[in-house]
Amino acid sequence: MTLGPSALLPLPVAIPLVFCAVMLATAHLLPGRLPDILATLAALSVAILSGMIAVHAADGPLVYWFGGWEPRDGVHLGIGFGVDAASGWIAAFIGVLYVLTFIFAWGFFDRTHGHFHILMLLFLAAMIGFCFTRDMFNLFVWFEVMSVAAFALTAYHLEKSALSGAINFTVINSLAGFLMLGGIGLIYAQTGSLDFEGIASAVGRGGRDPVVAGAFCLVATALMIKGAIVPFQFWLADAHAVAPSPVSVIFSGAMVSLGLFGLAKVSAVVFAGSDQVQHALPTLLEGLGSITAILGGWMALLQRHMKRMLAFSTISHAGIMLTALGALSPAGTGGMLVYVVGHGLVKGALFMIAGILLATRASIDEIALRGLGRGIGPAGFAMALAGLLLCGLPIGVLDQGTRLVQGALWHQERWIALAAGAIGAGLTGAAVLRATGRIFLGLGPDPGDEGGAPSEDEREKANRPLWVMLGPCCVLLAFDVGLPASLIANATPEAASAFMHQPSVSAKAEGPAWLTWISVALALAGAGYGLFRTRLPKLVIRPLRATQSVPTRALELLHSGLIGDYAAWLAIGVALIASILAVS
Amino acid sequence: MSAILPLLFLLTALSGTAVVLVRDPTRQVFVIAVNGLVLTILFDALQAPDVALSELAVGSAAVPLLYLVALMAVRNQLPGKES
Amino acid sequence: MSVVSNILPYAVAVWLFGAGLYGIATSRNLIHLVGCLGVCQSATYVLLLGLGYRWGSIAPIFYDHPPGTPAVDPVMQALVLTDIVVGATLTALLLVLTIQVYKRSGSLDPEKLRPMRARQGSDRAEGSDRGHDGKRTVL
Amino acid sequence: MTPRIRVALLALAGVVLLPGAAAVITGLPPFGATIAQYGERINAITPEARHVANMVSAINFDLRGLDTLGEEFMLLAAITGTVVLLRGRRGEGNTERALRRPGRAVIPRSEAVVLVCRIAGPLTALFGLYVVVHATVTPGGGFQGGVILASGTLIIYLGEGYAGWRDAVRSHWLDGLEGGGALLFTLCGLAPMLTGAAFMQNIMPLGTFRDLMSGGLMLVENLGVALAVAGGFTQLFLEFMEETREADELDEPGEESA
Repeated sequence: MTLGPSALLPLPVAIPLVFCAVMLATAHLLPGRLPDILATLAALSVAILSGMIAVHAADGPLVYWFGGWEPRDGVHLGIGFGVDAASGWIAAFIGVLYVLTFIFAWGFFDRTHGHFHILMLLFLAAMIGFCFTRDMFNLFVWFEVMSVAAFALTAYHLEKSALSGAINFTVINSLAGFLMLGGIGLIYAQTGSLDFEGIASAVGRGGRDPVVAGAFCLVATALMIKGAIVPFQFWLADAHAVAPSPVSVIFSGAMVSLGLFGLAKVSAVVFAGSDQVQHALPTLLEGLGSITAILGGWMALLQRHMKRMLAFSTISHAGIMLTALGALSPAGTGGMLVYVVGHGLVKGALFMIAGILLATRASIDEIALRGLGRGIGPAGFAMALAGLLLCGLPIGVLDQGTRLVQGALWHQERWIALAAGAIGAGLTGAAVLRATGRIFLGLGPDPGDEGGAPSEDEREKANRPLWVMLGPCCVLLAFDVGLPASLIANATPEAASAFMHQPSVSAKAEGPAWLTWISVALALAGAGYGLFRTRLPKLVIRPLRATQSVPTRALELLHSGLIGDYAAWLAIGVALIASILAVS
Repeated sequence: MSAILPLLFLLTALSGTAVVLVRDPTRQVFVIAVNGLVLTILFDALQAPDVALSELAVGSAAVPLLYLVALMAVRNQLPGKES
Repeated sequence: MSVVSNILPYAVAVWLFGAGLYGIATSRNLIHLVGCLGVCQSATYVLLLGLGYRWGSIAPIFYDHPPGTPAVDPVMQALVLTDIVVGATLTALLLVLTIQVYKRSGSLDPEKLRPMRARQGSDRAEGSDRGHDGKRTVL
Repeated sequence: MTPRIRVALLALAGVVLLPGAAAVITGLPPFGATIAQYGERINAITPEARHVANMVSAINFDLRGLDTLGEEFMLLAAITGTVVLLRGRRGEGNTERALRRPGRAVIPRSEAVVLVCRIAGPLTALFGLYVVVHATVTPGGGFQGGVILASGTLIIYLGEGYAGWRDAVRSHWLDGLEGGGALLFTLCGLAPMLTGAAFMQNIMPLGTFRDLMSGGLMLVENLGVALAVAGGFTQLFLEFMEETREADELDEPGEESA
């Protein structure tokens, strides 16, 4: 019955699951490197299949009904997968990221009977399911599988900080799951369907309905918690900083942006017919996104723990993606989708470099590492390049995404979002470049004793050859720089329209070229200030310090690491979203 | 019938609140088990026997058991002894 | 009576979620906190099953009654079944983390656990990750 | 942030959310008035289409079988995670035999307890099996039955003591059960695709309505879930119990050879 390219749709989810089950059933029999090989193969097949699906989906979205339960008389009976080109390419990107992560993690997890690989493959399958599904509750199921695998992976090191980070992550994301399920229950009771299209048509008929708005509030909150948007961002830095490096690559590269990907899909498809939601979205997304972009960038600049710094930079970039969604146009959403891929490539590479430092230099502290990176020059070069790409150096996929986003925002005259995005990108770039300069060139003031000795505790499997770790990192950066721009430029507008279920519009605008240069300049200035501050005249420094200290103190107080605080902020966030929905 | 359901809902609210308010984990375990039982009865009254059976097996047996074992593990442990 | 019973289940669900959240915000013991999270979750059970109920209907099992008898919503029940599995998995994982945290730090008080913050003795390099020290040297 | 500020923030959020919650609640259909069209439709067509009496099982294993597949692997993720997180400390080597609890006398179990447990154990197992096989006709199914079966193994612990329990329950077998069950379920999805049908399409003979053997492919899927859940939950119990053991052992490192 369902032959042709649609028949491929279940495979990228089912194949990793089969590998998982087989690996678990034979866990104690598997010899040394076999789990590494199997996991890489599984991820590779997912990447290839998703790519094939994406190519086929370019002609029109593919739909697949599980169990052969096709809709009858307008009632959606079973679960469907609906894949447009954009969802397919995102899935393929995730597959590639996993392949490279598995290579990066080759030999990382020796004595675990493949348990690490089982969890990672489950994580992968859940992400693909999340991308492909067109059923609200199925979305929730994959959301939860993703979360559960992530919780276990975070605490893998069993250090104190890893454990408490994992607890914060688990509690907040569990609450997200409950909120989402509540929202799904409401929307199901009101519309009588769980299918995206079914809900959308019922919502479109319904007019202004507080239940629909309430359901959207709950579901959007859950997805924003995953996407680490202020004021739900607290868990991210705690979790990403302590997870094993290969896991952090996936967290920052794919999981966070998938939350926003889900939000894009839900708000563009499911709630497209609700005027109340659509009116609230620009304010909501632009406001929260701008705050997130700047706060994340500022916090990144304050960190000396490199993975924590990268985690905050992920928060900042998630904010930029959210502002792009706020444009509510195919141009903005298309830019956001390209941005997701570009950001995932660059941020994945950066976390791999952090992992290399952990493995070869046994520390992740920027100050302690000062000058210690001289022996691994290629890593330093990669890190500098990644830092420049992160703040907007005008080459590569990330830059293309940035331009599309800026074009969409420029067109709609959203100056606040534009400024926040430029500043956020600049600040995170400054943080990365400063760390590069300090670690690999030995710049900046000598910390003396304060640097402290590297601690054995943080060491991550030192006995792996450097090229195994550096290779995937360079491949990621090569992907970002080398993917032909024309390919993306041609495919994006149509893919974005199909993604949003809107008629395709050809006109696409790019932002002014000088905007990205501002970010680059800001990043270089910030990095320079961080490294050569002591050489500046006192007259310049004192006022600068004074402007820093108060907001810095306040931000540090907010990021307390206490789960109770996070729960309170979560409630405030829900209230905020609800009030914006109420007044629009 | 129509009087029983509201009463059961109120009882659920009550037992749920009790789980939050009993702050000593050793006693909270029993409240959690009772809460599981109350939910089981409520689900059965809501014509959901499948769910009630799961809640009985998971909510009032397996999960409280895990709490008990966790408490035992924590109590047996001399704090901070293991590095 | 009827107005009350019309909205009571939903109000109970809201109450349970609020109570659980209050418990999480004020908890001083991680095991207690996990219990509170369970209360938040039971709010979703109550909400979903409440939404799927219809007066005078039978359970959606046509063994003693012939098919066609009005029955309550089986979809909601299937959703809650999945939800219960979610609850069990989360509880198990959180309790494991709690046990390990206790072994590491000797405390179950979330107020004393600050990931990546306070000085952790031999655990971490000299100089904390916390801002004040960090700010002086980094920025 | 002090707890007082925190509660104040929560209260503030609550006050803001209250009108919204009230609007949502009053916007919903009154409790017990009606059910959604989707559920109504399933109640109407499934008994005839799939020859099963239990609608919830039909949804779990057939109409929305993919959700259950995800749910099963969620369980698998949680249990794998538990094993990794608990064993990470103990080391893999210690998992094969029961850790002893030195320094605490083993209280001899009375004959009566042993006898009761030897009777109750098989009875629980029987009940679990009953719940498993009746998935398509009466309340119950692989998940519920699996949990009951796993709890049944704990009765061995009560009756035969910890060492006896560990002798009866091997971690590798549980891995095999869990992974095998999950694999069976996934293959139930993939196998129909070989015949050109859809993933998890019910292509087996459906049996007679209200019969134990009704439901076709659902029966196999149910079995897979039962295996995975029974193995998984037993593994969970085992790892947790082991945790209480190790604690004692570490109290007296002198006897670590145990």
